[in-house]
Amino acid sequence: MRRLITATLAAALLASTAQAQQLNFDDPVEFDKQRQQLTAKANGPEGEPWVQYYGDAIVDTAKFKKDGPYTVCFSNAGVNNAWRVTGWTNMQAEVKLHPEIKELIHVDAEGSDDKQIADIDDLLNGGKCSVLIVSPNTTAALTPAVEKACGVLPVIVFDRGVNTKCPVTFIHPVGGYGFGIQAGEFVAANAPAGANVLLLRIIPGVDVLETRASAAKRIFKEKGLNVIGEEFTEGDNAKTKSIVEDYLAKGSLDAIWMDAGATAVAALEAFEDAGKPLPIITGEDQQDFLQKWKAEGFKAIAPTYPTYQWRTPIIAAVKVLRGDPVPGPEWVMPQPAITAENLDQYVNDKMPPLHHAMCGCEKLPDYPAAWGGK
Amino acid sequence: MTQPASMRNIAPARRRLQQINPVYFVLAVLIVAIAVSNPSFVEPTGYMNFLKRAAPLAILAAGQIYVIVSGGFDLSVGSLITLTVVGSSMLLNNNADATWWVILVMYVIGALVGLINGLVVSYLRVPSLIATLGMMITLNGVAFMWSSGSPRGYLPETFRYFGRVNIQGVPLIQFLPVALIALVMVGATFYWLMHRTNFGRMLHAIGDNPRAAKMSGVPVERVRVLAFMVSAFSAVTAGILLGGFAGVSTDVGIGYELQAITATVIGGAQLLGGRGSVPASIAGALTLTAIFTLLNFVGLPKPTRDVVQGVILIAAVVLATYRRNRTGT
Amino acid sequence: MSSFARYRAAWRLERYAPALLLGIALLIYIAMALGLGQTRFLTPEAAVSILNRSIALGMTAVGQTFAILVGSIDLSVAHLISASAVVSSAIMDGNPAMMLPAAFAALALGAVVGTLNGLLITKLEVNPLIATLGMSLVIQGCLASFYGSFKGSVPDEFQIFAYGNLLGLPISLLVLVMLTLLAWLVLRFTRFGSNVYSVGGNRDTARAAGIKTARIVIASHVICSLYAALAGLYLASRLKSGSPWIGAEGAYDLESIAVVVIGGTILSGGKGGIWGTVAGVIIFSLIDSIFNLAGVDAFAKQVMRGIIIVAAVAFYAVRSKRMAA
Amino acid sequence: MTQLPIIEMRGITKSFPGVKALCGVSFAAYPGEVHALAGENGAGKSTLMKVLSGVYLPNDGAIVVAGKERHFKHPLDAIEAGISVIYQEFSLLPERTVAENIFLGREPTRCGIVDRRAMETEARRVVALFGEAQHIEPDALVADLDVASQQLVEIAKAVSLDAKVIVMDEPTAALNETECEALFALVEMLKKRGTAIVYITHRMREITKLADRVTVLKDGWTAASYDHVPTPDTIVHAMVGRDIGDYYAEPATAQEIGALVLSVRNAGNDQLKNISFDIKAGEIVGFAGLQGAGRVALARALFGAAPFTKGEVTLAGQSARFQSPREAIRAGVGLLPGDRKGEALVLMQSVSDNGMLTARALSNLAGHDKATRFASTTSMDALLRQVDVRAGNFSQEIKSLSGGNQQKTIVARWLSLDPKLLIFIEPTRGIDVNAKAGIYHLMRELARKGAAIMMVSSDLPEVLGTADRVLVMRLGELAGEFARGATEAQIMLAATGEKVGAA
Repeated sequence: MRRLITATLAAALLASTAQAQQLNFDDPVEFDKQRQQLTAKANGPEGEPWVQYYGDAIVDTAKFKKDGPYTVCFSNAGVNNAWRVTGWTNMQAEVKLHPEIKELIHVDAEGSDDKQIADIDDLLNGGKCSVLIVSPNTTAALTPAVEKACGVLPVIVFDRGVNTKCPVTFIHPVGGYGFGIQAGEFVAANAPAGANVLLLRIIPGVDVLETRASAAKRIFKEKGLNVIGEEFTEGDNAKTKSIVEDYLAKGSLDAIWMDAGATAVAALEAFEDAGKPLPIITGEDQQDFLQKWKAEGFKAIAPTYPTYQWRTPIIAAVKVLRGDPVPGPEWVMPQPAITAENLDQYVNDKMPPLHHAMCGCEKLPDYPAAWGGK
Repeated sequence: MTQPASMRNIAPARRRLQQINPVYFVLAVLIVAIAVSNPSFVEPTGYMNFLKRAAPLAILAAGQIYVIVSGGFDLSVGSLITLTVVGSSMLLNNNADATWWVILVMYVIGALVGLINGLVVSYLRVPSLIATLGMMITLNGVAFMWSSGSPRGYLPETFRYFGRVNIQGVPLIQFLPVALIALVMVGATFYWLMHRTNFGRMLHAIGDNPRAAKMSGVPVERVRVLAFMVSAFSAVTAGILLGGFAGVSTDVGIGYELQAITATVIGGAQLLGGRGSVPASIAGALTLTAIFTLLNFVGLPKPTRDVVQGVILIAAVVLATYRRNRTGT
Repeated sequence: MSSFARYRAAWRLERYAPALLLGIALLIYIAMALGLGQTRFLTPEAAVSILNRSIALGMTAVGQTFAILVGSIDLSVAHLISASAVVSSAIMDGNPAMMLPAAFAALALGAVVGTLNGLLITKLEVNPLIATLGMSLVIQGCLASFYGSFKGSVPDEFQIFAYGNLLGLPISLLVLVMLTLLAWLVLRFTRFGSNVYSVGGNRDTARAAGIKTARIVIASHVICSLYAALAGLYLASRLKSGSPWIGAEGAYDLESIAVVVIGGTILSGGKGGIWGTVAGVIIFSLIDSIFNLAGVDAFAKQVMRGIIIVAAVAFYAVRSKRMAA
Repeated sequence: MTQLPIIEMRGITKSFPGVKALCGVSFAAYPGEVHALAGENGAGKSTLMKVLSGVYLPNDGAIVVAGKERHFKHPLDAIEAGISVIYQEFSLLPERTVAENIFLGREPTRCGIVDRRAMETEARRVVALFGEAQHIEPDALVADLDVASQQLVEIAKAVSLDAKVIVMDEPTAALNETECEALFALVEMLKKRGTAIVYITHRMREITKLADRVTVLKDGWTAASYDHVPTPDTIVHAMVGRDIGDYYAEPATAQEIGALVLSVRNAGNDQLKNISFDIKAGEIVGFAGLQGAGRVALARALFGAAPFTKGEVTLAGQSARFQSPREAIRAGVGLLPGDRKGEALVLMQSVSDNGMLTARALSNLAGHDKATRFASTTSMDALLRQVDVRAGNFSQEIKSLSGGNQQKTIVARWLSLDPKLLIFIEPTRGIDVNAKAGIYHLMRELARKGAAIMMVSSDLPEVLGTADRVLVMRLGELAGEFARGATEAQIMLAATGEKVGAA
């Protein structure tokens, strides 16, 4: 009996604290800011979005000036998905453009916060690094480790951020709301009012994905679209296909909105296999999706979370070590979407299916072989 | 003479009913429940899609039961599925002509993996849980190394045929998924091998009591190695179907090892060996898939599905233990 | 055989095998550091940093040792770690005053999970793999439905646990050492410890000797879960907040089992000990460091890891006459 | 005696699925007395003691301790009531030390810390009670001890418990003469302290020497109960229930003994040395000796389970130093192990599957399981009926059969292969009397059909009654050969190498 009471108490505890804690992923201010940035004109050379930036906040880096050659250290959250593989290849190629970089030390946290904290510690203890680049596995968890590193050497953070302003700069594209807005507005513009939209999400709880979803839902609500479901696919093709099949069995689907496009082709195949016309769909810049889009010509948009952002930290690192100013403390770069109009620029059947087309890598050394292309 | 009186008095029909594995009743109930909650399920598209989707797990469970009956576990099947899909995409690179030899290469790799698992367990005496855990980690690494992190080739339609295509114009049922044909063929072969050959009996014997089996002349090591090879064969087959169903991705196989073991347990298999059936394991896999489908139709979120799967897993074992204790066997 | 020989405690290789493996790993590490001219990886600070890599794994593995020694196994630790981290950080929510209640809640959660595991295994006779796997799914599900993401935050005072130093050593490492010593004391010097070995060695014999075997199994699972809950608290402190996937992300379930068996504790129970597990944890950290030193990429690292786990266990198993399955 | 019994068991009934092991058995133990419990293997002695020690819950009956009825739900209850049992199959943990085993589950503690010094001191003290010759270090691992020393640890465990009742289940089975004498002295000492001793044995000499009362069990019933020690003949009659004469089968006649089947010359391995002997077709050769004398090792060596490393072995003229059981079986050797549950039966499988096991093992793996090269399910059914396996049907799990029927199934397993040499180890262990006679006759029948039979048994009367020739082993060597008609005394002498006054 006593055990029972304890168990009930623990469950109640779980439930009550859960109620009290809801992080805010639906921030109208941030939503409007990102909506503006999407259409704003970025500073920097045209056609090279990886060095472009919004706004004019610049940080002085004279105090980091140092003679070369440099050892660049990179604590990577992981190379556990195709997006990160493309990005990591970009970064390695970018290093080749900078003879002043003697060595790139890369430690892979294999998707574990705990390991990444230890990795950063190791890099600091190693004492070889001229600069530290961090792609944090999660924002909150890596904050203390990054704070510690800031005290020792210049730190550049990109992709996901950290909850501290101590890094020299934080490089990232417009953001989750922007992605959600691009995809959401496309669906809203093309689907009739009251159309059935299925939201396919990867997993709950990841901040960048949550903001994408909240932005889209806000738009769908404004437009009066009927969101008939919000399902989590875990990025798994088979699960995605099964989920869509089940929805098709239950009724009609007009549009599919995805918070990440990795499994877009699987979702489309469910329609094909059921003998239904392809829906309006939002994907991402993965080659398999772009090629299918080109071949079938359905209504689609591919907002991107561009992998060219992996080039920027290296560029920034060299600037910082030379003492040149860089955009900061936030370096917000453009986040273009692929549309039917510019699709042809990005489709390339020589590239592997999971290659992310918005890589800005076409002129980098060893392209396309290093990216797996022919 | 040794039969308790109560057993003798039960009418034959009822006794036979008691002997039927409860997994079949559970499956039947679930199917009815799905049909009620979603009437379109009784149409060919409904149930055929269901079977097509369940086929890889069912085949995997039918292979896993070989290792379970022999007294071990095979945790490496999930990674082997991943390796099959990634490896095929690397070798094929959208070249349809290569389909057949690539499939052959995959089966050779599978046979090798099963062989190594079996040899490590038999001759190095490493518990299968650890041996196949090591293999799982290793194969995952191999798949990633091979593809440098993301697969670099497409799977041509000839390869995807097995997992994706429905043969149209079949009388009565309109269409027939190739995956279902694969399931029936593999299921029938595995059933025969497990329940109609000396090998199957040897498998039960070594899982039941390896020392007695050895002393009775059973080639324990050879049988055990073969069990792991059958399991690996099923994993490659499941990989081909999954790759066909959903295309290239790097994490296709994740979690399948535990699902396959769960399916065999729901099918009444005795962990640590000696008892288990291929059809019941397939039924276990269908049951598991049916539960997920039903929860999906009812609209329960994934967290609830995890809880339900956990509870069902434990309940299946409790029920089996209870039945065994009650019948005194 | 007709007269009693004078039997003394014989020297047995198995007893020193973990130390031997550890020695080999250490040698490779030192050789690599010297070979690469990276002597600063041989300083005491480097040693501390290597040990500091595996605090959470160490805590979990010490607990797992109890479960395995008693002849059981616990696959639910990974998600329990997440649950403990999330619950504690949600309760604290940045408020230093809530530190004790939060820690207490996490430990209570661990105790409940451990008790349930133990009851399932002893009273309902569910195979421990299945029981704890089922429990793991249930925790995962509950966690995901109550908490989608990072929850709460840990006050700075609590972060001392993970980041503070005492006498020049990280507090977390000192805590791990204390927890390990405690576990060793319990196993070596208490009747309960002896009973854990007895029940793991042969449950029937233990029962016949008057040991309440069910209680021992349940208590071992409670200890295992408590250590996992502590690992969760540590991770909450280290990550500043609890994430519902932190346990699964570190694969603490399978890793802790691997570490325990690499340390020479046999999977069927009754033989082995805490120091073997400690050796196993350090070996794992060393492997990590060696790979980092050598610049091996993560994928090759995985391949080697898998092979090392099997090879280490084969090292013990091949000499035993037991048939494996 | 006017004293009250320390414990009294009244009308104990215990049944297992398929078997009724005890039927209304009553039993009492008085302080300062040795109560001998006699009976054939399988008579229910061990089951009775397991009920007494709380391992089994009886289906019916009562246990009264010091005038109060008790229900032992757990062995702990029995231990707390002052009952301590030394089991026949050892209940030691091989990976723990001697001291740890002696104090299993009741380690002395000081402030919650196990007092190892006290444990070792007490262990040393108890072991010292056995005399100077028996010296075991308390910190030795049990796995490192030989069988006799392990037995000693068992006894030490019970003695150190200071129990009011100590049950000894065939404690001398593994002991030599000196050790036996030490044990008897120990028993006398315990008696003087007022301990009640329940002494299970089937050796008449020990009963005559030690006992104050005797109870004889047979097939789960109390066959006889005496407040004094009757003559050995009376006890034996009560145990066996019929005359020895028709219990065993007829010996082989000169004509029935045929060609040489097995020939062993100077064979040995780490447990055996310099073994040479022959067995002819139609002959049953018994192997006697103390536990650990090498009889089982010899059987396992012949069968390839623990192969010879030197010497020559031929089977029907062919070289036959087998490296695995499978090789031996292929060449025509069969073995019925003494540990039936551990080494012969696959308990979850059916009677039929157990019978077919070896026939299937030797056949093509992909072949049909119902019709192998050696047997089909139909022919196996016939065989099972022929050896008189009694089961509801042959597709039921063998677990639910009695020991005798299980053993007969194993006999049928080998019959299907028509072996040239069949090795029986403890063929009647745990089998009831009627089934025993059946096994003896089966063995003889097999021999008549031309098989050579090797029988290893610790049951001396059984060896003498069944074998045509008896070989005695001691310390891994052959120590004597006796033709039919030898006495137990002669054989014990050869087995122990000492002067013995066996019953």
